[in-house]
Amino acid sequence: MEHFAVWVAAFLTLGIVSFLYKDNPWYKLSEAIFVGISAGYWFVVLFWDNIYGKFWNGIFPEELIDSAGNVVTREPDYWLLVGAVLGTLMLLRLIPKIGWISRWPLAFIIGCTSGLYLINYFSSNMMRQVEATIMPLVGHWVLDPATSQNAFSAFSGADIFSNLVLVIGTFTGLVYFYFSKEHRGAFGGTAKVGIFFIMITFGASFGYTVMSRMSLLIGRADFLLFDWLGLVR
Amino acid sequence: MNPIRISLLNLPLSRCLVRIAIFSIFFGLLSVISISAQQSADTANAVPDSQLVEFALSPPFEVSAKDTPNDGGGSITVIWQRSADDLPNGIVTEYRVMRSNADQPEVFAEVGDVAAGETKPTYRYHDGNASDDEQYYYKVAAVTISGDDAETTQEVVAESDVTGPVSSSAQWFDWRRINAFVGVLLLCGFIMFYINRAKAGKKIFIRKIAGLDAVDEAVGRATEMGKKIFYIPGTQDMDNVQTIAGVTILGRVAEKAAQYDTWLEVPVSRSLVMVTAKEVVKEAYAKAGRPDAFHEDQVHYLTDDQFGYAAGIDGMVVREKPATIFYMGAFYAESLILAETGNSIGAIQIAGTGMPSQLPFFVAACDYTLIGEELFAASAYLSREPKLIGSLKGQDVGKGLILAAILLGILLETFNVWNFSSLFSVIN
Amino acid sequence: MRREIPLAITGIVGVVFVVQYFIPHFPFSRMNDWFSDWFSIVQACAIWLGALNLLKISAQKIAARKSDWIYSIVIVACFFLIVIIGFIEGESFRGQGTAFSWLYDYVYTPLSATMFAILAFFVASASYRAFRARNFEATLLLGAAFFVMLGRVPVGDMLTAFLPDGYRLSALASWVMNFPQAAGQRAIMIGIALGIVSTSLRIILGIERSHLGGE
Amino acid sequence: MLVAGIILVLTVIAYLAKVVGGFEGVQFSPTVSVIVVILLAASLLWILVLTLKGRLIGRRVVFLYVGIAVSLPLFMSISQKIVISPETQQLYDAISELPSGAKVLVSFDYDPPSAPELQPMAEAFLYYCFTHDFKVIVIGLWPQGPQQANLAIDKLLALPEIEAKNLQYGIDYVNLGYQAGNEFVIQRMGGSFESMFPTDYSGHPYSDLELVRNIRNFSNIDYSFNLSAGYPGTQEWVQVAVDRYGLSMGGGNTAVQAPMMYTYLQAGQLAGLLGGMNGAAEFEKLVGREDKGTRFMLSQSFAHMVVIAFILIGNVAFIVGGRKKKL
Repeated sequence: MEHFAVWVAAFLTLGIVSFLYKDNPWYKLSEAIFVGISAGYWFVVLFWDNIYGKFWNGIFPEELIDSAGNVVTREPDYWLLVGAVLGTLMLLRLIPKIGWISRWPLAFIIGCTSGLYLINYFSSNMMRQVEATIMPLVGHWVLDPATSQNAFSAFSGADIFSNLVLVIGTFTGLVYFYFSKEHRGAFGGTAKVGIFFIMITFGASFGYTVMSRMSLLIGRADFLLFDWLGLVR
Repeated sequence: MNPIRISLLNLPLSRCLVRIAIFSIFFGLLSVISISAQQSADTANAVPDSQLVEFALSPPFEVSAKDTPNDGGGSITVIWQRSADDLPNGIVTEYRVMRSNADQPEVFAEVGDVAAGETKPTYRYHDGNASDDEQYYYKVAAVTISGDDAETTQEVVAESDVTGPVSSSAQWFDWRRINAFVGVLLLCGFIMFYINRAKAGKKIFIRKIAGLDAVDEAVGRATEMGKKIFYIPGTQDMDNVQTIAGVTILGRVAEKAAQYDTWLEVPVSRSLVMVTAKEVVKEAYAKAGRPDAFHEDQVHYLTDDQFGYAAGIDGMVVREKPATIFYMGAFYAESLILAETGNSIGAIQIAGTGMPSQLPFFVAACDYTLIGEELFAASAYLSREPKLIGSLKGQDVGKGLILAAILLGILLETFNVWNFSSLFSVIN
Repeated sequence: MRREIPLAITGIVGVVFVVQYFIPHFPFSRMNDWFSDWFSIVQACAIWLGALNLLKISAQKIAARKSDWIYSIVIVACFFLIVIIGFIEGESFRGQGTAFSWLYDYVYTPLSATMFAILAFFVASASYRAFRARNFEATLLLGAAFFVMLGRVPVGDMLTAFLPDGYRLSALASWVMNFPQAAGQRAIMIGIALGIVSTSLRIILGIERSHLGGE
Repeated sequence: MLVAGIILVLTVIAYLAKVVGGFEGVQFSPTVSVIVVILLAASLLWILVLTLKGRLIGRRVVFLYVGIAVSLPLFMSISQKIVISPETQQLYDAISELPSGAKVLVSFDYDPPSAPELQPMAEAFLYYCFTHDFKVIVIGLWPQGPQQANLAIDKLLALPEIEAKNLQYGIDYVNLGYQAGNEFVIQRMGGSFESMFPTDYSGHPYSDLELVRNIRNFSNIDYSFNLSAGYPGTQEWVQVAVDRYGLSMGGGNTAVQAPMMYTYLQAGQLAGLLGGMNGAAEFEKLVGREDKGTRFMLSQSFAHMVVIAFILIGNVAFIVGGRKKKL
């Protein structure tokens, strides 16, 4: 069985890799297996984890026995029934005549999502990023214990430069996203600097990810050459 | 009926008492044996008994307890000053917070512990197991533990005075979030103001967005070549705003496809997205006056799996060779797999996402990319509806305020006038 | 009515979910958790719709003997194989030694790991094609990628060993990541936040409503 | 079809050689390795010459070279100078201060796709623990984590120097398995391990395991190490276990995640960090057991060089092509 298993894994691995050369029956077979197995996988997992694990066990909590041998009972969480109602309304789509009712749970989900994202992105992404951008540029003011007055301690030239880069980059980058003003003149120039920063951002994070992606491939090569064929010592 | 439990040990009280009894007998015997052994072995250099088994420990003081502010109830904050023996590298190992009910004020049970050795003299503990309609008393004990595991542990405890009664309650507004509240009101106010202005007929200028101007061309090209258009609304579910944005843009694209009479195919990876996308495409075809041209199977589901979906799309792309592919929504690592395959068959590709980590890959592999905020502006831009355009203007005013705040804040902080950034701090 | 009710639901629910952030009191305090619970239940119900759709499309292909119909049979067979096993094995389907975990380990894992791994090839071909000094912007993109890529492997520091410590490629790469890269990232993130606020507001106000379909 | 057939025949031969013939694999001697590297470089130069002449290569050639750059180094025995970074050194220093018998908690928060980067770290870390007689407690916040831990442990136990120690499950190491609940698991472990892990991975009750019987919570743990590929991971461990319960902790992260961890490192919340394949290779060097991390690192360097070479070739083509042709 172990031999069979490693051959199955290797067969599918090579099937996917063969796509790089061109589309072929081997890839088509691997792809079909992948789509079928993964669709079924999530179907099963969502059923057992969400419907059984979360909903059923939430409404009819199992009695647990702790290490001391006592029975621990949990309160049923009837709020989960709302989810079940929404889910059932969703499934009404299968009946064409009243399928339109499924728009209600959809409207509900879209409303929740919009509300949650509105406030979460405002508070964490926007406020936090603005907070991080506002900083003293050239030095700190630190409390001097001797005189109990604020004394100025300057940053090094390199730090000042780095801070300036950070602030200018954020500022001009935001100007680039301005929609209601034509990008011309001094404004256009600022937006242009902004796009330069955005390009550096893209280049750097692209280059950064290369390392992780390569290690994934190394892992697969090791599986094929070492675990499967044993060509590598 | 549950027996009373000592929460930390998770044992019923009765068993705890039995354990304590066993322990005390054990330690009692142990200390008697060890003391007598010591005494007989080392009578000349005897050490006073008190130093061997116990020593005085100073308790924490100024213990106070109050309802935790800005919360949903069920929590009491206990605050105390450190014990005199808890200095950096002092002998106190931890503090134990103990609580009793108003029914039995003398019976204290441990509710939590805090590691000692902080640099600040004031400690606080949030007791999150309070019930809002009960009164409680608290005291805090400084504890010194020696020994490594349960059998050899020796504890010396010094308890503070009792404080109370106190009870917890829930509040109706979180005052720490007032800055976010004002900010959201302002921003939403601006957006709504400009929506109304646009509704009233005021013209608003919007700059060109290259990726969106290319939509017509891309749809037109597919028509000329007699090939399909693929639209991929991201790989996340409807609980992500980016997916919702992707689906609304789908509506605009579908309208154009219906006008041009080009086959638009939407393979999706989430069932809820499938349901929504079907509604959207159907409506778009109706709007374009071509309800008959809509086909149920234009929108279809593949698999929820990230890479299973990518494998499926790759296969469809190389076999059916669409002329145009749109990627609009939330993407993860699959972005480059999809975009490179699309690129290899020479399709025109227009992408848009609010996932900063995936933007570089779309930029590298697609003809046009909507960067972050441009994705969210796309639906308004494509529809040219005044109300939607108005919201873009409102957004820009918000942006202007942020830019001004950044400049002002940096000036104020550089010259040490005011810690401006604290206005934007978020407490979670 | 088919349009008004959903619009009203979206609007009311949207406002409630914005407001819950500011109200620590029950029931607002628990709404976040509820939504994630409810959503996961709806999701698990909706996947039936998706699965039926997948089976329907595959069945149509098989019935019409469209090109590659044989692979549609494979999709359907694999789907039923894992679903039947998953339901027979019950709650503990993930346990050691189950047929489900065999399929996971030897079919699902190699497939997804390989699909993930071929990204390495695509990363290479995309950088070969896209990183060209066409204009100033593209040169910046290229330059940043180049330095960060070199700075992340030992070779980078070996090439710049003549420079003092702290000025070698790895230090340069981390400076680029920490300052210019972070600045651009911040502008993008603030922009995205504004875009999301505006989009959500349009949906809550019912101005953007194409997702709700027609009459 | 023909190609597939040839591949099949060759792989069957190789497999049979391994299983039946006991073939142990090949390794290039340093001379051969250098020759291979030179050949590789020469072929890249040739491509450059072709490009200069105006003949452009397609993406399949790029794919081929990436494949070669990743696979060939696995056969090579060139030693690459690996410089130990301060964060890796810090991790090593932290664990070398622990006395023998110290209790070490290792949380496996990743799944098979991230194994190439994290598994070498896991093996090197556990190797150090086992050779220095630390008591190891394994848990997982990702469902696949404990399985990855068992793979690493089984591999290490088969090594002669560890086999000689005759380590016992339940006394020298335990695997408490997976528990759902993300950071809440960490939080509740702060109160009691047993409440979160009533049984171990294979179902033995907590109190039957001699190693953990007397371990109540984080205060009984001397050091902990977290292998993380995302959420939940090092960030959650730092926020809960380190900040609230004062656990001493080191992290092993994928390269994508590592940069975010530097802030924790600087603030002293993390005692040591291994980042990506690089970190794994450095740590292996310190521990004195150079294995996959080090071997993989050679592939990593080669792959980067190949990508960079193709970027250069692409730009040469662009400049020679008069900056006009659409490539």
